[in-house]
Amino acid sequence: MASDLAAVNGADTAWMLVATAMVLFMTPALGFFYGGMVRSKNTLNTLMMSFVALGFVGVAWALAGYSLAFGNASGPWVGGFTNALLRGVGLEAHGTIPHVLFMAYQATFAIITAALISGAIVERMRFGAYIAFITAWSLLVYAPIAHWVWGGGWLMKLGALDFAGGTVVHVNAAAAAFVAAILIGPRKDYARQALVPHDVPYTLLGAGVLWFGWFGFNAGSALGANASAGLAFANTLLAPVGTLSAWTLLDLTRARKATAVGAATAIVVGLVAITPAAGFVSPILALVLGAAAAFPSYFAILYRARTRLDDSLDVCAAHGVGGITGALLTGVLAQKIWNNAADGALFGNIAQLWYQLAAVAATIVYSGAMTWVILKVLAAVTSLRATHREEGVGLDVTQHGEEAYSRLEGAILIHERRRVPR
Amino acid sequence: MASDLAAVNGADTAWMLVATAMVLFMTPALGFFYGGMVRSKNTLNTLMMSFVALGFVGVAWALAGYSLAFGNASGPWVGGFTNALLRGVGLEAHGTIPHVLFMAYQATFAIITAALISGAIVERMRFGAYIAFITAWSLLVYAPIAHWVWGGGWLMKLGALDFAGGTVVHVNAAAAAFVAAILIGPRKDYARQALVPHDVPYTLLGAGVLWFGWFGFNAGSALGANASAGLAFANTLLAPVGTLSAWTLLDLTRARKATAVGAATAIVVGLVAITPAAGFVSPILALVLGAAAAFPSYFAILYRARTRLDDSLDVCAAHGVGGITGALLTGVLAQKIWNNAADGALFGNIAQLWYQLAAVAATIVYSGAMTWVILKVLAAVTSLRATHREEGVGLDVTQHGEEAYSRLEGAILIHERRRVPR
Amino acid sequence: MASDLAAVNGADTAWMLVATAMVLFMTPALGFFYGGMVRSKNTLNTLMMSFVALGFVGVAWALAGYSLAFGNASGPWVGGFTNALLRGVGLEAHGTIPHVLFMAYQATFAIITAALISGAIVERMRFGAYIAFITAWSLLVYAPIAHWVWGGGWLMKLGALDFAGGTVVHVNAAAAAFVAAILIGPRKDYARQALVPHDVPYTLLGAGVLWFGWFGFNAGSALGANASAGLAFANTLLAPVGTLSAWTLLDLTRARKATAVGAATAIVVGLVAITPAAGFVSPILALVLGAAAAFPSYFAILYRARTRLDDSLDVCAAHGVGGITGALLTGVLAQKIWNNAADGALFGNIAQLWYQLAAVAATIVYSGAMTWVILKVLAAVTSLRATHREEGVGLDVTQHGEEAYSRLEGAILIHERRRVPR
Amino acid sequence: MKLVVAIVRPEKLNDVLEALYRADVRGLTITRVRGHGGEIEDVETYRGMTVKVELHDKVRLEIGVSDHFVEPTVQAILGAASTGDVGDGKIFVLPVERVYRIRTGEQDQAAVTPVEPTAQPSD
Amino acid sequence: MKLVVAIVRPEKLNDVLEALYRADVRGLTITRVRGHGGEIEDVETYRGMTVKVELHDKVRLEIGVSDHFVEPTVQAILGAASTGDVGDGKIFVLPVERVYRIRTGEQDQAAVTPVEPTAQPSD
Amino acid sequence: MKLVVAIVRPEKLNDVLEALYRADVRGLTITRVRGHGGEIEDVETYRGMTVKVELHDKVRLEIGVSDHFVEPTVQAILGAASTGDVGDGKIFVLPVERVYRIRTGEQDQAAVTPVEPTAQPSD
Ligand SMILES: Nc1ncnc2c1ncn2[C@@H]1O[C@H](COP(=O)(O)OP(=O)(O)O)[C@@H](O)[C@H]1O
Ligand SMILES: Nc1ncnc2c1ncn2[C@@H]1O[C@H](COP(=O)(O)OP(=O)(O)O)[C@@H](O)[C@H]1O
Ligand SMILES: Nc1ncnc2c1ncn2[C@@H]1O[C@H](COP(=O)(O)OP(=O)(O)O)[C@@H](O)[C@H]1O
Repeated sequence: MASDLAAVNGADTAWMLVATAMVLFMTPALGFFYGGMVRSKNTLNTLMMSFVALGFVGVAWALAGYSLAFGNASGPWVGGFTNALLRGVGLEAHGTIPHVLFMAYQATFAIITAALISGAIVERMRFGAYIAFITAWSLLVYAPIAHWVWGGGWLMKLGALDFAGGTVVHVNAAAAAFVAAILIGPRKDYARQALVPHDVPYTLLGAGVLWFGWFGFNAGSALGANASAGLAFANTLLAPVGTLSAWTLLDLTRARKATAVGAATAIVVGLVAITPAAGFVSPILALVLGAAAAFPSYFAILYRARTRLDDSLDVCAAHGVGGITGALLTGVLAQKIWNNAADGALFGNIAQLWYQLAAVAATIVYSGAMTWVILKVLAAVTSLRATHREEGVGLDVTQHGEEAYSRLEGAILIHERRRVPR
Repeated sequence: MASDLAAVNGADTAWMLVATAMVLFMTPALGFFYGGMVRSKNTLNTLMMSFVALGFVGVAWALAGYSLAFGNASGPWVGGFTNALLRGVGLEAHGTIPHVLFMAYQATFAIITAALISGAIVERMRFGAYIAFITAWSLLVYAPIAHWVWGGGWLMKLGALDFAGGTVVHVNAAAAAFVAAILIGPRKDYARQALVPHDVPYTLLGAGVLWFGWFGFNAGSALGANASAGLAFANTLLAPVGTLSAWTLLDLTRARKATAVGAATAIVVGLVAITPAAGFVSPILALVLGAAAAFPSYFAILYRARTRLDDSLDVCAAHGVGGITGALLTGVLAQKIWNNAADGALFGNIAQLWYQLAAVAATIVYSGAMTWVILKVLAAVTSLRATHREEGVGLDVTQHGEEAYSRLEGAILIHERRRVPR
Repeated sequence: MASDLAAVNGADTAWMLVATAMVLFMTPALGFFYGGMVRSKNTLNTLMMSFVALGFVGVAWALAGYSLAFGNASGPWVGGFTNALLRGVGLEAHGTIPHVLFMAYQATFAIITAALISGAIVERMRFGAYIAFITAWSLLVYAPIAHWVWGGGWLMKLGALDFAGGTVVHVNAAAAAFVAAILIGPRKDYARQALVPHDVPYTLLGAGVLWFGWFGFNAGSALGANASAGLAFANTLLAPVGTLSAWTLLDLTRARKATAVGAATAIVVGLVAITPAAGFVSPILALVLGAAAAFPSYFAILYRARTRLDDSLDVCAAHGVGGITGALLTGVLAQKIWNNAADGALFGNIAQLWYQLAAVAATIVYSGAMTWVILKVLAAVTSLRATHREEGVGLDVTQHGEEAYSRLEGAILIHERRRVPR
Repeated sequence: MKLVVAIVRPEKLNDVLEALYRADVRGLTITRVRGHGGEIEDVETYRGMTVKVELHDKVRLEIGVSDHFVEPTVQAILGAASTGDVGDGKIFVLPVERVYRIRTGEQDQAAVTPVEPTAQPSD
Repeated sequence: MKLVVAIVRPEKLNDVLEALYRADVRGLTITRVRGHGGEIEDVETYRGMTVKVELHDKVRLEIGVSDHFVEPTVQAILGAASTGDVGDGKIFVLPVERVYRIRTGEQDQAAVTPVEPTAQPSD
Repeated sequence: MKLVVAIVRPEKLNDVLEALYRADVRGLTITRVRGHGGEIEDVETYRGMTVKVELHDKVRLEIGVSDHFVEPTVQAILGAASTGDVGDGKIFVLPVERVYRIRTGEQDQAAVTPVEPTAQPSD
């Protein structure tokens, strides 16, 4: 089984072990980022929408997802079942790291991408239906798109640049979020009551951990401890630095208040925008890219709140608009002297912008359409939404049988038949 | 002092630096995992039970614990005092990493093992007595057992497999927890009132960080950035993935509610179960092992709640039952082609199962008995429990002179003699 | 651009990638450490004082700060503008890691140092003025002092030992905090009401994450995955272990209550104290140094509370006194056999103590004076403080237009002109 | 002078506040409370422990009004807070002997008359 | 109609609720409060600052009952909430002029009579 | 017996408690509440959503006193809680029919007389 272990590089393995743990850490972080922004009666439900992805999407990945994305029998559209049940995924080198580690690294991406969608449909979806949805989605949407870009599929061959998943992860999740928000419909109180974040510190905590983990996401996508990882790392620091500053200045200009929810959002938008570009642009242009990316997402959020689209936690504005901005700016700002791969439009290679656009468009169309199909099929066999009463009481009690913050009054212990051993 | 630095491998050192930090991070995480499950009046006390282990167990480790576990004068039962006060622990290579780093890595294990016990005795133990208890315990129980399995002692020679401490850490802590819960007795409101978790998000936060840290715990136990670490890593991802899914399905089957406390518990149970097996089984069997481990712990928790054993946060059911399940399944599912060490019963080596059973049994007997002795001696010189009044008021105010969440009403500043410098 | 990539060492790069992420993680952690200690109406403001440093200080660092600290044109006082706008900071090796990574690593230090100051001025400073202050401060104070010690400046040449920034970071921030607390003045309720921490678990969470990140801070300062990093790591574990134990015993001796805020503080004090010494002293002396460092800071906090100096979260007592203690003890306890650099006074080299003193004194004088100048200039163009009404209402609402914890009552949605697309 | 104490559903609070505003009631105080009535009880489970939650979140309004204002106030609340399902809550009208406005020390009627920019409190 | 307001220890709440249940009292509203009485004061210390905490956690029950129910209600609380130590709390009985059930608009007696599946409110 | 209910600013609570202490009022219960009166409204923004916060944090004190204590209690509060700005709050004095001390079952006057180490409840 362990044939060519020789090719496993210790330093690359050391970095990728950590990077994988960091990306895994992002999914609980996402739960807190989202969980702080809902009402307290839906805290656990929102957290669980992230946590449960760690379970079911993980299982789906091991059983078939990895193979569909990265399996050997690689046509342009989807991998085969060669590696289903992790057959053939052993200790041998994949690149310069053990194959099992590569599989684990990619698993963490599949998990968080599915969890990202939940932001659009919090506070109202039935939890059982949600589990079924994201599990199916990870197999039918995420795995093929990952194959297109990273598994040897058609976008890879076309030459679209996506360093760490701006399109595969963020644009993809946002397109699904858009469709899901429409099909599932707005919360019953949406646009009628003030739906205010119940715990902003949680959102900041989530943003802090997400930034930490995102270094694994972006710099880890170099798949080794090399100069490319160093570049991706520095850019993952500098882009959100730029976004956060620009966003704060926008906030101060508009209302003389630098909001904390805005700061948390800015960090995420900056991280999303640099994701496709991380190893392709120079550090100073990463700073510029980050600052520039603040504008479209900032105004997209303001605009969305006035529409009837209850994309509750603005997955479209943050990950969709942010991801598209990043993908296109990658096609503009990329520099061959930094990435050994391709120049962007600004450096004479206008074609690159078209490849980027193609990747974005294909992802939006496929993800949107397939999400629609999956949800329609699910809706035919079960109900997607909690009832109005359940929504009123809160999903924590109705879906999970728990309260997030108990202060103990009036909870009466029910004695079940008690045996008297010890 | 720095004799054979040449043998220090950079990549292995890079990984072990991080792995050590990750394991250290688990102890605060444990505090949050536990702290969310108690009533708000005991929040700080529960957190401090973990944090204080970082102090006193750490000191004990440097003074003598490390030497007792890993000291050179290695008989079958306990290390000597060769390395007491860290004498002889320098920059030279231990394996392929600096000896001081190896010592630090092992210190983090000693700390968290002691802190694990606290889950059985929260909300009622005097804090001073607790400090004395875990400090003594780390020297008299943890260090010898670590020696048996990892320091060259009799279990190592017997051939028991324990990759990262399923027996040394988890079964050991659970046996101590069982004895401590009995000797200290149930909380005064146990089985009379509903003792409900006061902040479930903290418990989920703790579980998230524990998972992150556990990669250092398990994959770090390879002591290098090699294929074995990669395998242990992937298994530490896949096993809890399986447990979490199985547990959620059990929850949904039983009461149609997927509980968040259950999900947090499942993650920990899965991590415990894979701990002894991490570097020994194949990834797909790790997934199976994780899913299988959900069952005994799930029902052990249901059962325990109906007994008079106030193992308040179910250390026995999660770490004891989970640890035993993991240790035995290691003896069943291990595969030489993955670990170069030994096959399990499923692959023809039935003897392995007996070695595993011997390790578990020896640990339970020794740990249980010594814990009993330590607590009895302590009880002879001081009182172990807070008074009923203190328990009623809460241990935060009575043991720590603080409240976790102050909203400021009616707190009057006491002016002490004020000098008027600055 | 990528000339001598050959000199980039994979293992060192792997470690420094992680170390940089860990240090970045410290700034959100600091926000929680501080945020838990203020009143709930100022939670977001306190958190944002840390988070906003990630934005503006980051930008300043990229534009000019890095160049002023580490730029090539190195006189004794300040670097030049050679590397302004990150010109010349590429993928080539700086030491054994990519230059961009070195720049990113140093950026995280600049960010957290500025954020540290905020502890002295929470709950009353105008947020806009705060942003201007720390941005200017990072360029005019931090960058030059970093140059003195690490960029080839006069303290480096003098031979002062500061492994990871005890003087550059902690003494520096504390001197600025002292001046800022005086110029901005005490909170209106200071010494008149009980100003009690509103969420102690946040403070413990912050302390836990700070410890985790500090391994990157100290062991990362070895700039490679080598024996020196291993030593710094072990010492960063053992010193706070000592401080935490000593502090707890002091607490128990004084009032029979081991406070949780005290424990969190002790961890930080221990980490501060070992920072300058981390790679220079033996592990057992690190434990001693940590325990010894508890005393001056412990009593400094008790003393400060009785003065009129509203250094609200005790930056001076923790980082100033702790940093000075550490710097001086480095000059006493350093051992050439451990560090290959210099012995301390205890090992015969009394001169070292004088170098240490010089570094501390120069830092305090320069930082204090320049902070005074910056704040006076700012005060001339804008007001530094929130009004009394704003302070009464809380800075969250008045500076950020948000509440940290909303429970939703009486928040009325304002409908802005609604368009009816989607 | 009367004190109108109303227990309503939290999700109805916004409607009630608006109705009161339209009825020219300006001063009021609210408290988060938990109530028990004829509502269905929720069952929660924490690990092995099953718990019956008998209390539901409600909001309590406390409104000091002069006698002729009682009826409009009560009607406003009844109109806005009712859903028709069990658990809508109750209104209690309590007698009050005296009222003071702390800012001015004014008593009774004057104390609950809203401040007008330049108005003098009318009886 | 009366309003019975009781301040009790939080740890006694469960017992009180049970006693009220047995006394056939179904409707009530509770609030978390903090009280000051003859209890010992706790001292807390946060860094250098020493603080005297004068207020202790209590729970306030508010129960609207018809006149002949006042006595059983008070007795139930007295029986269940008392420990004999300082700090057990107080009961106040306040007069009520009118009561409404928001769901139906019913008034007075009818408003506090628990809903029976098919029963019509008596009296 | 009367029940004095006062709504005050949270930042004035300490002063009020001290004033009450000096006026020999020992027993009281406080609740965190939110109030609406003539105060300026804050505007908050969360992402694209603008929100008007009409309710301000206040503290509600509830003090059971015998009749001749009403005046000193009210005066103590008026003196300590007033700032002169809109939003200082209100005091309501409600009639009470009966009071019980839960610990002893004592009634009325005796029930609100503070415990003295060895004193017997007078009156
Ligand atoms: N007798 C009572 N005294 C005080 N509060 C009551 C009383 N009865 C009901 N409530 C409050 O009103 C809420 C709804 O009452 P409930 O009887 O369930 O509804 P309905 O009035 O629709 O029958 C309860 O949760 C409780 O807070
Ligand atoms: N006069 C009062 N008015 C309102 N609440 C009171 C009064 N006296 C006591 N309380 C409440 O009752 C609680 C216990 O009262 P206390 O006088 O300490 O006990 P006891 O009644 O056993 O002497 C206090 O914490 C407070 O909440
Ligand atoms: N009629 C009322 N009934 C109950 N509470 C009131 C009433 N009027 C005012 N309050 C309370 O008093 C607080 C301050 O009242 P407001 O009218 O703004 O101030 P002022 O009394 O200084 O004019 C409010 O926030 C509210 O809590």
